[in-house]
Amino acid sequence: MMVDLMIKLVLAGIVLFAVLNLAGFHTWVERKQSALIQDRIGANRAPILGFRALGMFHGMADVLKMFTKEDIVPKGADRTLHMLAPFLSVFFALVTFAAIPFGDRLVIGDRVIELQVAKIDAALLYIFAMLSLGVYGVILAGFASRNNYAILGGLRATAQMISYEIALGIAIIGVIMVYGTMDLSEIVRSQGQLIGGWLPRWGIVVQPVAFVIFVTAALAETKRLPFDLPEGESEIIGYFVEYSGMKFGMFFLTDFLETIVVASLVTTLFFGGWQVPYLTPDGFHFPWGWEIPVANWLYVLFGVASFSIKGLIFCFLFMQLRWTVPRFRYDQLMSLGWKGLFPVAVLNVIVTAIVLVFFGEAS
Amino acid sequence: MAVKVVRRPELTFWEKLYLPQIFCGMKITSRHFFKNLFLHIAHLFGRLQHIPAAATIQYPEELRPLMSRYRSRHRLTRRDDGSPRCVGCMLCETVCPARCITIVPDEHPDPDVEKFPVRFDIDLGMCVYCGYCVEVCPEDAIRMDTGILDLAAYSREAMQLDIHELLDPELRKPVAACDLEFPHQCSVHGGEMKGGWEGTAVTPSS
Amino acid sequence: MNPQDLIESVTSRFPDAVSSSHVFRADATVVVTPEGLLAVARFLKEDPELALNFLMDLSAVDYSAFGQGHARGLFASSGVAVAPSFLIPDLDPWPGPPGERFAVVYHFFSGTQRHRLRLVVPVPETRAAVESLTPLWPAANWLEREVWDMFGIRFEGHPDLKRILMYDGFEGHPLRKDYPVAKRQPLIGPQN
Amino acid sequence: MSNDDSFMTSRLNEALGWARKYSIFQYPFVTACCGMEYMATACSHYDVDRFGAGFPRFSPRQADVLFVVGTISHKMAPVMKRIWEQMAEPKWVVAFGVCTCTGGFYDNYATVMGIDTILPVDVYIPGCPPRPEMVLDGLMKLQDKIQQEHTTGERAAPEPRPPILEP
Amino acid sequence: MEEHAPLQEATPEKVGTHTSSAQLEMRDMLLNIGPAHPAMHGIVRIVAQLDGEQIEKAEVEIGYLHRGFEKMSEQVDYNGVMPYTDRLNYVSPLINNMGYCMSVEKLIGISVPVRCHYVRVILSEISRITDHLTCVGATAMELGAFTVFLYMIKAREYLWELVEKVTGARLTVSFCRVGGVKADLPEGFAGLCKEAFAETRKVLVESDGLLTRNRIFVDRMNGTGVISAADAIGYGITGPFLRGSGEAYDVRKDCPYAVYDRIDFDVPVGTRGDNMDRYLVRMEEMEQSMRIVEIALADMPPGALQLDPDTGREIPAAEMVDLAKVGDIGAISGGCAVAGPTLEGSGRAQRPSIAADEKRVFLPPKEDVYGNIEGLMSQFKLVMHGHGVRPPAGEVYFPVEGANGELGFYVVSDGTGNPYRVRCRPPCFAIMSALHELLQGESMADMTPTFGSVNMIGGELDR
Amino acid sequence: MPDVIIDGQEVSVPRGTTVIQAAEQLGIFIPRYCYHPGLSTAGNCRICLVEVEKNPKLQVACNLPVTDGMVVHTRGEAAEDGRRAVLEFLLANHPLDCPVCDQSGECDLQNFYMKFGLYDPRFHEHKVKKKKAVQLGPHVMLDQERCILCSRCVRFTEEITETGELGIFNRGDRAELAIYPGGVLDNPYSTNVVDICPVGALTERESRFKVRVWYLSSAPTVCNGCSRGCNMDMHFVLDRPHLNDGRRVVRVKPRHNPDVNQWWLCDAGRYGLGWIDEGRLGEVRERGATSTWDAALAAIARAMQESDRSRVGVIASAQLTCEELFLIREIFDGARVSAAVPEEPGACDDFLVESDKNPNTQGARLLGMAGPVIGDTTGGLGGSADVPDGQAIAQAARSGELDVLWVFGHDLVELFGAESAHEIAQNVGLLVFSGTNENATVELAQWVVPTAAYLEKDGTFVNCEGRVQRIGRVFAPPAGVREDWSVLLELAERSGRPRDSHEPRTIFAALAAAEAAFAGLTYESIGTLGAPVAGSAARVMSKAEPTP
Repeated sequence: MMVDLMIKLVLAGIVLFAVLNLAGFHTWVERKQSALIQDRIGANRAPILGFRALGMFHGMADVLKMFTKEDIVPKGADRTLHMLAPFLSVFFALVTFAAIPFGDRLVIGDRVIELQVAKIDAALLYIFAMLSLGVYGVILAGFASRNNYAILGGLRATAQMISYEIALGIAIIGVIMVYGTMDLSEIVRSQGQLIGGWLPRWGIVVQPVAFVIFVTAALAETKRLPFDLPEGESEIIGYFVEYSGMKFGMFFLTDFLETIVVASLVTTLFFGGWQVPYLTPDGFHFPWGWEIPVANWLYVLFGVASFSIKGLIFCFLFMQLRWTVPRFRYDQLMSLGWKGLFPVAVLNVIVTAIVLVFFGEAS
Repeated sequence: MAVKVVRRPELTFWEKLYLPQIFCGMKITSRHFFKNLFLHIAHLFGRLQHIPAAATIQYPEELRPLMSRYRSRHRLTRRDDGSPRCVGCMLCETVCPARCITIVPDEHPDPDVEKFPVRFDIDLGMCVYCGYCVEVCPEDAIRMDTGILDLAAYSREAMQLDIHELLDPELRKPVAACDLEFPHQCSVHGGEMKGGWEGTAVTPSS
Repeated sequence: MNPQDLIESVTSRFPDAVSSSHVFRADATVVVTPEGLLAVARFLKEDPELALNFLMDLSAVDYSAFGQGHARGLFASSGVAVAPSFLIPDLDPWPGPPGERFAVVYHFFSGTQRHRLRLVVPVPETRAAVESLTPLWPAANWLEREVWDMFGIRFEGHPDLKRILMYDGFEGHPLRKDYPVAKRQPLIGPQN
Repeated sequence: MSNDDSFMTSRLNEALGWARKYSIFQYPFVTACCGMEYMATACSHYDVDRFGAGFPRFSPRQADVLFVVGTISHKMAPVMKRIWEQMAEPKWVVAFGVCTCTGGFYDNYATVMGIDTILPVDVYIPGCPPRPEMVLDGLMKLQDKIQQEHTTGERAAPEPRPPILEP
Repeated sequence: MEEHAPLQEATPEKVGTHTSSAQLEMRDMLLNIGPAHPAMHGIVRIVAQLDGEQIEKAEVEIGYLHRGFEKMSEQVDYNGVMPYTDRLNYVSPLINNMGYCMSVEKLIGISVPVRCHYVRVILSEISRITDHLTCVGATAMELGAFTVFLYMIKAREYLWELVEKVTGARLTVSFCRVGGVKADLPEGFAGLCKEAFAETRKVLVESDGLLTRNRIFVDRMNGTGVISAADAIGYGITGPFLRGSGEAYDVRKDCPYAVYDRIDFDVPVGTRGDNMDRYLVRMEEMEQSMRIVEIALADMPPGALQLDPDTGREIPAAEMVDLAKVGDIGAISGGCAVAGPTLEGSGRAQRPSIAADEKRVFLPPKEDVYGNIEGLMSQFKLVMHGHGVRPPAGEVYFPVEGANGELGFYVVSDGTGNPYRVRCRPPCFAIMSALHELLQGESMADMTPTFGSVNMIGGELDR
Repeated sequence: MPDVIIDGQEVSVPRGTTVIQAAEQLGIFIPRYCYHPGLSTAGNCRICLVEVEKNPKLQVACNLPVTDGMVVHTRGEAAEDGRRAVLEFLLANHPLDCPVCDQSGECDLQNFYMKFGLYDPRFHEHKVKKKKAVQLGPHVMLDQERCILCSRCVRFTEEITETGELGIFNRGDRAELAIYPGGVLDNPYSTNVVDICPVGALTERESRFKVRVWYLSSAPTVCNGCSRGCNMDMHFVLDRPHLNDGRRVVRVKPRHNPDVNQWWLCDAGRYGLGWIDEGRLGEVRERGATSTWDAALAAIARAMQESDRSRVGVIASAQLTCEELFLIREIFDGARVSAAVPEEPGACDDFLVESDKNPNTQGARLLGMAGPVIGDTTGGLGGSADVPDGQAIAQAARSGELDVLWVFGHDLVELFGAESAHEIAQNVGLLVFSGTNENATVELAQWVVPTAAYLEKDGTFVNCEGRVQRIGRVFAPPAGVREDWSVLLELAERSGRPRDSHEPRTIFAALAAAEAAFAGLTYESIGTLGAPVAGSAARVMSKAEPTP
């Protein structure tokens, strides 16, 4: 028992470490990526011992600076809530990772280690719960700042997140129906099957519509362009307008964390999670007959790598999108959510249900 | 009269689904991204250096060529003997819309020169770089061709150039020794030739 | 319509309101009494021949220092004043300022006829007010506020005549010739 | 930051200086012509992000450096002062362009003759408007100043400036 | 610590309150946008009364960048106003220069050489492109399309290189003079123009690809900020804003000045008068401006870029001054002075093509100033306070097509060396005065594109 | 009275009038270099060419008497061409000196070139070199290259000062203006040659290179150097303090007044204004320590109210304006007041310089504050013998008869000797000194109040001939310094004798109402040229000129 706990703690530590670093790395990627898109160079000056590392240390500088920046609580604001909001934001974004499986079972001796911090049967529900709770961070931030812009941002964020959560949830119902489970590891595992012997049974294949809806709605959850209305820098500046120093940094971090969460979720739900096509625990089985045996640790490693690469690709795509499109208007956003995504998602569920009922055996 | 009514985009159903145009947009941005990424990597290996990977001019290391007509920090020209060409006619002081030029003329011991500036200060904190002073100078005594750009300062006083710095653009404040024959007032700050001229400067890509 | 015709059509219609008129550098100018302004303006806008539908500009001039440039210490060596400089000779001279201290100047333009007309309304200092053109052109709203702000000329019938460029609490009207150029009334900071 | 923190070694202080110097979140208080050159500085050709300053924050709370870009009129001065007050420490002020440095040639009833009559200014970037190169030089001067402040262990006393009067 | 500045300025008595039947106090939110707000370009304040996200009532307050242009103009001489005009519409300073110069020229009653007209036209069209690029780019940025903004500024940078090449400054050019321009176009300008335009066109195509058919963008622009042509005329709106509403008024076509009547170009107009129309009109106008420049470069009469080597030889300016000082006029007569590089293109050889032949208005060429007493005297006479350009007493109004619409200068002279009154008719003032109506009833977020399409330039609005 | 038509305008002028004078009456300006209304006609510069109908050649307007029915065209193409040729000739050897020439800005070569010259130069030869920067005398520098040989200065030294120091030597293009060997141009009116020089050949040493003329502001005023009250223009610079070593007054130029000084001004008056910007009193002092106006006036008013009127003495000054003297007379009614002090008479001559170096002695006499001076030739305009003079008041003060003594500007030490001055200071309860500059009395006085110099206040002087002239206010006094009249008005207020008037104009109105000699005069009727007081024998020059 103690060992299990230790293993879980180590896992949690690894995930936390990886995710936070990834978020930091993310800022650098975003900076450099935008620079490349815009024919710029991007941050490249901060040296450590003479190494500039393509400007990677700028992120460190940002963090260090924000930690030592004066913390301001506006007059008339609710101190506790004001303090609490960013922590809530980061906390809920972080705990989400607990339920995401980033590899298959690792077998060391007779001990089987699930590469998932918390094996929760209804992991999807948990994730949604956590994502939804993230709203509190935002709305508290908006409310506690006693600033019209912040309130406006908070309201927008809340409405947006709640609205899109519905589409998000309904989109996933299709996935759940297809795989028949809410356990993410199980969902990933069932994506390892092949349709017709060659096409991996990934979510994107069986639930393409749900994928589009999910990505859209999930992006809206992350409050990034084109859905960055709550922050909309040139309109209302954002719900965190009154935050300074690291508290602001935390909101900032949350943004990146949520992007990673969403990328991980998309990977898990629609792109086979840690699955590598044609790789089964005992090795590769290609449809054209080749077979390459793979050791368990290597198989797990492949899985983790696969998960990471897919996740990173999605992060990259989300950012590419962020530097490409303009922002929605609030009512357009809402109508997209309620009039566009929601009915389509429902339709998707119905169609899936019908298909499952009539052709259930086939799939 | 040629009036051209602009064509408003009528979106097709397909385009109304957002995605196609978003992909098109991402195609454009990705093209930039990958092209620049490729070029950066190529530059790393010393290839394709003639194609710039970014529009950026990495300023302190890399200098954007200034156009030859560009009006940069002023300087006073010198005679062969090193004294200022300026005779203190004060046309530049007169024409300066910002009143940033301060000249105090006095009588020169040499009757051929007659008049010379004891003080010639330009307050860069006031100057609007209109170039009128150069245009009106009847002696070719003031020019705005130093190419000096690092004028930022920590105080107002440091933005004030005196006759030493104007005569010798390389000079930096505090001026230790006065190389002029006549005593002038010395204070702080100077400049260094930065920024190359058209044709002489390195191109951004190299 | 050429400038002369423009003037003619206004003058013939409003012989009482028009106190004088001239064409200078091909700009048609009609000097109108403050009383007649609104009627003339309405006519300009509504007359199909004139169709001056744009109120392009509305400003004012303070003529109180006209021709009294700052006295420079220029000395005439013969004891008789020599004008310090040439004046470019004008074959077709301008008749001069309209008489009162202020003149409110309106520039009209016809979008259909492509002609322009300037209306000058002399306003005495003692009763610096003219009728507002806001009922005819909404454009007059801000322009009149600006003239009020800068010159202190009131516009009767203006819905909301208040300062526009300067802040409340600014005393005086900066474009008047007797307002010193560097007289500051800072809201914060020293009187620099 | 405060020099009586005995445990804070000078190395740490230097590191802090390093961090602050390369992470400059600016508040662009853009009012006038200089804004065009500010844009040019921020965009592809000059790319102020190279110095770690490419992240404008439109909330003064999150900004480190107040870039006052363009003429400040008396009507605008209280707003500027207010924003400066709202910024979190440590903060710096850059006067961008001659209008902010000294008032330039708008010596009249409407304008403030130099923002240093209202705020403490750390770096003056003259020029009307300053070329982006000049701005980058100013930015580097600011970085030097930030580092300097931390190397010496405390914020250097600002240059002599006119007294700041309360409204 | 206090609240964010703009917010506290909302005074409570302005807050609209009304009590519903259920005795619940409903309060409209009063949002104070600006003057320091990213979308306000720094310098206007909009007090918006919000019902949720909808603007019920907007009040626009300007004047935050009032810097006394008109008062300052009365303090300086006629050419001294030039740097101030640069800073009116600082995104397209050359048009301001041109408008002011042409109004003073009208007042004096002189005309400038044709080539000078062409130079002015070319430069003002380049300025118009930079203005539209900035406007469209900034609007896009405020809508979140940051990349478009960077691309457009990149293109602007290429155009500014052209401007710098000709005028010696990137932005505040002070290039025109009463009676001409400062210098002739440099050699090889047409080639450079071609290159810069190629880059600009590339950017325009890319931006078009990123925006025009993107539904997010289209939805933001379509049907927002609508104004009818009649309303626009009532507010005195001109320029792209008016043309977006379908009224094809363009000073360049309708009251042609300089050489616009010799150049063939189209006036783009919109149909509905919404933000989309204005965006499209601006995009098209950039194309048209490039066309004008290309035609003008091809059509303009040639100027002497260099002195004929047979008649003139180059003498360094300093040497010329020194020789003239000792009275050796023979040694320098007919020579061409090599003055500082900033004076390139303004020598005796170029003089006939860039400036009116009127010694009482335009500074003599440097050769004359350095080399003979007559030139020196006229230089002094034109510069000394109270002696310079002295138009006859009179008043004129002269409109040009600014980037935002009709840019008129009303100049009154009392016959002294300083203008008696210079009134600038700022094109965006009219648009701003209509803004409250454009915003009313729109959503808070529509303020961004609508305000962006106004292209408010503080220097010109508040002067 | 021949009738002549000039440029289409008809005028009838006395016989012997030249065309240039006739044109001037019509307001038509004909260019001139050698012609000067105050000098004989030379007719050698030939720039004043005009076209006379029925005359084949162009004529010089300055030397052409009008004849009946003459028709003159001054602006025709022919005349302008002729002048242009003359100008081109004059400029052929002119050095390129505008940058270093003090005359540029008021140089008639520049003026006329821009007025009608505007030709392109055709001169491509070597210019003749002559001597530059020759010192002619204590005040005048000569640049021979710039000289156009108009001979105005030569004629001035011959006709006006009759000293004849200058002459034109050599011939052709070598001709040059010079001083006769061994001579020095040091007559008391020498600087007038600078004024009349139409170009930059003769310049003033004192203001040489100090300030460019186009920076100067000008204001009309009257010289306070002697009782002649010559009219002059004060040229000063306020907005560029780095120039002229921070002094405001740059130079003085005579102002044409046919009845007082014609076109001329003596050197003593011209250079006697250094005190205005040097050694000025800047703040109120109480026994050497800085104090305030409030404290000073309160103390003085209290002292005045507490002491008996007969124990109050005022040594006023003939440097004060009539308005101030009038106020003193009214406020110190019953006290011992005098504006006359025993001063040594200064130099005088038979032209402009008077021996009485106070500008307003006559005014003081008319107000009954000074007695007639023995041997006064200008005729008994006012002044009664029973007015005590300053000596008597000083004596009274010395012997302790006074509680309060107010001295206006005089240096008691200089007047009565150090010993007496110290005694006065000891024996008087309250010694007040008001004045402009530091002097020995400042050390002794209990209260020192700084007052404005005469250029800094408005008011009138009455000159020796009984002509009231307004001095005008040229510029504002320095901070902390107040005009005497405003000090006196406030004192009147504080000592319970408020007056109706609040500015010099109204004070003068009160004065005019109270004094018969001034009856009917107002600031408007005085104008810039002054007006004689009733009963004066003020000289009226025959050669009346239309004033510019």
